[in-house]
Amino acid sequence: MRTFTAIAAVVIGAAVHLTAHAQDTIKIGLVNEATGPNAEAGVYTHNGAKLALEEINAAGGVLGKKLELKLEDNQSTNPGTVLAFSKLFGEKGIVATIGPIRSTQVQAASPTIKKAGIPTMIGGTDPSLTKVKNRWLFRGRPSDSYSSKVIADFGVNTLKKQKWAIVHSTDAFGAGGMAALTAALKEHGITPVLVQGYTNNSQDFTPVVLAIKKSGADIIGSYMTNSPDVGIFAKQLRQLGINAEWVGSPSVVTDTAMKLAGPALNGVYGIADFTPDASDESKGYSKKYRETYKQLDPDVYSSWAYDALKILALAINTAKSTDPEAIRKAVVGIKGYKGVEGTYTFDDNGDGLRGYNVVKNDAGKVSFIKHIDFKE
Amino acid sequence: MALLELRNVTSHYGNVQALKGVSLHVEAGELVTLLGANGAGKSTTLKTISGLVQATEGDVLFEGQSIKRTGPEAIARLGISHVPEGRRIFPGLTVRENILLGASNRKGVPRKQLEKEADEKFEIFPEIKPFSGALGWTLSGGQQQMLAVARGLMAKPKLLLLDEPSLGLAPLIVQNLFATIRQIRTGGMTILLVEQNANMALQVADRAYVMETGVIVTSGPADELSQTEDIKRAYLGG
Amino acid sequence: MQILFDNLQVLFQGLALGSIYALVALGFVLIIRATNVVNFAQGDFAMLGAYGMVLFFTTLAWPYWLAFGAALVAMAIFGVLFNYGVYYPLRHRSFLPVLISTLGASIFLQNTVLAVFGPQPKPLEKMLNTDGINIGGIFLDSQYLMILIVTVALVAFTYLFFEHTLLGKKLQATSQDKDMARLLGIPVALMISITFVYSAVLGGVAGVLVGPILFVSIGMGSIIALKAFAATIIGGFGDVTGAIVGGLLLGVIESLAAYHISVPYKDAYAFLALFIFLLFRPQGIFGEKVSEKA
Amino acid sequence: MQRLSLPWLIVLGVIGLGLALLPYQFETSTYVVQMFMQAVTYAIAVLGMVVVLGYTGQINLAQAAFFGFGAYGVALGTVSGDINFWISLGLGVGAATIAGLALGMTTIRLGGHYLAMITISFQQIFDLVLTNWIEVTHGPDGIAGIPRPSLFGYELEDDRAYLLFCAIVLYLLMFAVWWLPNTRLGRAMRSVRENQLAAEVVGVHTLRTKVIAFALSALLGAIGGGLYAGGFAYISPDNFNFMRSVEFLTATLLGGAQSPFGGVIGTVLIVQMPEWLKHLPESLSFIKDVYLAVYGLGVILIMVFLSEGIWGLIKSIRAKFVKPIARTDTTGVKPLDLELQGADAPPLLQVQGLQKFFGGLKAVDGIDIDIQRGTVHALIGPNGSGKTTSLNVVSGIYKPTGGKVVLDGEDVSQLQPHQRAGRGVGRTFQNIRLFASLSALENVMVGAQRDNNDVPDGNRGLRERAMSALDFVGMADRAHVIVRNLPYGHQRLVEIARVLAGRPKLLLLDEPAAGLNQTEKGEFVELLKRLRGHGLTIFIIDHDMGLVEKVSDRITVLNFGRKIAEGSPSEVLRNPDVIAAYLGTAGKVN
Repeated sequence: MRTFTAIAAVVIGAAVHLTAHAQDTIKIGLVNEATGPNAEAGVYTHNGAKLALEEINAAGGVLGKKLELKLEDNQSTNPGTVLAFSKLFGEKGIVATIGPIRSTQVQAASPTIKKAGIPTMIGGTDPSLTKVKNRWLFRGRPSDSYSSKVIADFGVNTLKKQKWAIVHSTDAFGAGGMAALTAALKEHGITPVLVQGYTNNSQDFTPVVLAIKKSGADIIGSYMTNSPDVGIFAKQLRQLGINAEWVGSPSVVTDTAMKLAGPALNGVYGIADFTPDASDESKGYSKKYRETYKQLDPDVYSSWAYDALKILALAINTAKSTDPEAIRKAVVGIKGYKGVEGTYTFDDNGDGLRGYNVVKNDAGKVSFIKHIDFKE
Repeated sequence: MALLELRNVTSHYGNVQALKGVSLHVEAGELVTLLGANGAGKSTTLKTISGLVQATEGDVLFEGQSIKRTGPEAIARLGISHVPEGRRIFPGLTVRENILLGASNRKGVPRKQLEKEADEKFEIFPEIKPFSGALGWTLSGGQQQMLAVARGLMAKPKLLLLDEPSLGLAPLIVQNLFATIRQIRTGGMTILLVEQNANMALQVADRAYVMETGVIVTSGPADELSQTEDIKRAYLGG
Repeated sequence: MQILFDNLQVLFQGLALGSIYALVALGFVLIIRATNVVNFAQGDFAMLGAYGMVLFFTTLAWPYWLAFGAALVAMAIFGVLFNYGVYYPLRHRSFLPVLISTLGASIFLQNTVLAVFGPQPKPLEKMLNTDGINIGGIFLDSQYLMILIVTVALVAFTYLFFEHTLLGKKLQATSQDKDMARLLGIPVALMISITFVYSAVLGGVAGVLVGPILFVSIGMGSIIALKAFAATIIGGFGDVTGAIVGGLLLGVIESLAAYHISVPYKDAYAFLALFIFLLFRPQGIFGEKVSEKA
Repeated sequence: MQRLSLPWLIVLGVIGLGLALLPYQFETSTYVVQMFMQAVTYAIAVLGMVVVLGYTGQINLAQAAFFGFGAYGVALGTVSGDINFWISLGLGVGAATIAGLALGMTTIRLGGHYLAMITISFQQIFDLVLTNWIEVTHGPDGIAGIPRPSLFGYELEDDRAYLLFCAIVLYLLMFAVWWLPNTRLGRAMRSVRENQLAAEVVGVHTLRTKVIAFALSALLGAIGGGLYAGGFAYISPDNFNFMRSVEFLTATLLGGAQSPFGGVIGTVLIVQMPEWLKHLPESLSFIKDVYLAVYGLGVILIMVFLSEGIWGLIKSIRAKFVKPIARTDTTGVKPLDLELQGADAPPLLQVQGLQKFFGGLKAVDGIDIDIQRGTVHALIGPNGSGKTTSLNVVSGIYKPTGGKVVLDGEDVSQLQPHQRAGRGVGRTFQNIRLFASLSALENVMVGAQRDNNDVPDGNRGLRERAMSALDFVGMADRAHVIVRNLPYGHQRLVEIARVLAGRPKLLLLDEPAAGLNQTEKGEFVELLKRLRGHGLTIFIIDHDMGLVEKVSDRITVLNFGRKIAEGSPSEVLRNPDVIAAYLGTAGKVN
């Protein structure tokens, strides 16, 4: 059959491509969103990883060899992510990988990663990711259970607000965040006066804003995914005269969101796993990032990847081996490593960070307010 | 010099060779008819003249100039107006708009002048005058044919190509139509008429060509041909 | 009282959003009428227009109206290129290959822009230097007001152009029977180019208008385009007035339903409305039921 | 499409199996296997597109939704419901089929762009429900940990075993889809694609055919989706969005919509294309950054340069080497049996007070016509007098505004055209409406397969009947020619044979002689006389008075939607009203 001949040709073609490189470097795969709707984040992630790569290699590499980063695009989709991982694992000499920052993508690829048994740093913040019986996932960011705790803690204890409205996107990130924030507020004895979802890429937030107005909330907690949504919402919120406090997930203090929204986001609090002036490490990183990528400011997409690659390099050097089991042991053994996002102490689930910075948008400049950490 | 001359024209329609060396000529002021069975290549001959089909061999001369490689729009501007088979009325435009667009080949004529000419056409074809504002598709077959001819005349052509104007029309309408064609010819228009209704065509034509499977088999003055036995038997139903 | 004001506010937003749909729908309709084909890259025309503005105004820092003009000229040139690259080679084929071709063009345009401008969404300046006006608690955003005004003006112009000029009639004739149009001496290729140019410019205007509100991003057009297409069907396929009314109706339905029923299903209301129309009045509000004379 | 003999099928089966086992033959990475898994499961969904778009000509931009039905059926069944894989798959496929039936029902009114839009809407709503109905679908999180099934006690846990299984399913379905066009249903589908109106009038239940096509498409889509879910163990809504539907559509058209083999080739290419672009040499690496743009460009180029898809290309190359059958062997063709059992009760067709208005236009305004058995009855009148409209009301294309159409004592006024065809009403069209890309034989077989036709079941009986009908009109030796390639006069004959194969009680002919030359007209008159000789009742419209006078027993004349005269030819043609309104001084230019 011609059909199967065609398929066969494809296999052979693909196989030929996969067998070329000699092993003179240690390779770490990076699956990121180079194209597609979230390509914005993909660029930053790559930037951060590249910065770490240069530093590691300048300091002598790992196990005496140069470290090499293999980039694989996932087209911002779940199936793309699965394929990207499969492809990396199919290549010889990939000792560890850095996965996507989106939880659904991590979820999609999780079975593939588990089957391959390759240590993988992930940026997805859905708490369940590291607990799904997949021992090869390590989180390079604090999970949402901490982000919601920080938002609730800051809003209730620092800002002294009780009437909460929760605004969230209906995707996995937003829905998960909403659930966690509701739970966190409950611990403070608070039931939100409004929980309002919206779909990504909404063109108009008037109904949401009017609902907030009607609820009489004096503080908004938000889990929003896309920067343009944050921008439109912020503008309409202020246009319709709502001046409630607003503490949001990291998206409200991204560079892009602040550029889009302009003054409408002034005075808004956000939580950030990365803040340029939170610590000496982050200050140093930020300086370097700005020097390297002239137009851009450092943010979480780059910083987490920077930390992730550094942690993997550290673990390989500690393990003195590229054996997956040894690397895994070395990662969960990391205690008190000072990264640019905070201080990493890994538990057996693979979670390394347990807190966030609270920051404030001061007329377009992000200023560091405080760091809130939890023990467990 | 003939107004129109085809020299040994060969052309293809799809993959089929439709014309196999056709030569014919039309003198200014003549009404020439091209007869033949379905599929003989009559319509293809007209399409080759008006540029919808390209001649692969031979040459097409209009006023002595080759138009073999000229596109239909440009040929229309040279003064050849083709009223195709099936009338091809613009269904979504009104009758008046259809007529007005007939003058698309003429540059720089003021709108006012065109409206005036359109009114004149309604005088020639009084049947369609009451439907001036109706959409093209609402007309009956006979009315559409009148409209198509009226639209063709708006081009002020030097040569009018009529393709099967009687197709699908009632006998009475056919008679009226041919009467109109004769009237137009009397007004000095040069016409090349393709018809299956040989009986009617020969009554109005000066000369006739008979076509079979892509070649011209007979030609001559219309009244002579209509007396020929072969023609009578094959085309006149007698 | 507050409820009334809130409803009015929602209505205003719906109308404004609806007029964006209407503007893009108008571009759809023009191309449908000229070529009998739905241009699935219509939304990307808006995206390109907005990026043109980003280039000339934000990056090159030209004065606003000069930049606006330059963006529209660029769109006009693009319209010609689009015609010859995407539509013209397929003009003798059925609607399906052309539809797929425009889908391909959409993918191509979005990713090309992505490669040139990068993935970050970009803000864009409003047309007027004021944020808006507040009437008794109802806030009218100046850009939304401009959208309404410009839409009305363009619609009026388009209507006059198509219904009362010979050129407009020639464009219609071209759409109804290309070969016949050629036989009459109508330059068909030029007519189709004119349609694409006009449609691209309309799309560009839509993009520049919505840029300040939805921000300029790669995908900004796709979202609008699908709704706009729904609007053309609700209004009556290929009907200019229908596209406008359909667009406005869709915007209002969407906003009111989102406000009164549920926000996350906002997009579903538009498609449900479309479903209902297709089932019970497929010819749309203004469409004529042309029965086939067999 | 040609039949393959059994030995060939076995050989192909063995080769196919061998190739399906290819992944076992050398070391393959997970990446390659997963790539295959994607291609194979997508290809099954694309087979559905071949049925609905390629065979039936209905556009479907919701195939990803059907794919999703299958996938979510498996995922929800196995993970949330803890049900067996196969039962879950069955549930998903069942749900998809029901959705397909529902979507197919919308084709009762809509086609073309409208259908495109309604399927897009369906697709979008499906996507929104998947995303927002979190309690059931788990929302955008998707569903992870989908198990793989076991088959007859054999676990398909291993990647390659599972892939092999999917490939076998694809292979079997591909053959089923390949077989389909030459079945009753398949011919009905293709006739709908070629000319829906003609199909309906010839007796094809076009709505049912389209609904079945959508249901089959949904079913195949869901099988593909279910296997996909098992293959990747994780699904989420973005696997089943509009862009995926576009991908399925593009794959179908790229490969060639009218062949399952084309569809599969197209799928493999679509899945592979982005991957190949990633493998570009370093010097061209900038293309990597824009490979989706290149993909978009590729789509346009395919549309421009590969109109029939890759399969069309293969077929056209093959056509250069294989000569088509020029003459069909006509030995053993039985004479056409046109005898009808049925009472010789008075008039076969009674048209009573018939009215048909279009808005304000009274096309037919209260006419009565009785058509006696075994006679030729002509309907004449000026253009626009309501002749064709009357014929359309009689054959069911239009429903009457008022009055009745009674066939053989039964009021058929409200019946659909195919139901009337099923009761023995056959017709031809003014502008010939054949199924252009089908052979003459296939055209006539569609006519033979009308309801209630006394033809032995199965293709053999239909074929014999069709050959007899073709022989009757003298076209038997051209049976295998694609009708598009036949000259006009021959097409006319095939159209009549198509009706005759359906053994009509009543034959409606709309200007059958238009466009025929004198010789052909003479032959046509002979044919009509032969038909009348067989006792067939014929109702004919024509403008050629010579012909009408020669063949008809009775003539009815219409003007402005009303009957102005009726009687024998000699009476009617001399009637002064008829001469004034219609005939004029026949044959003379005034």
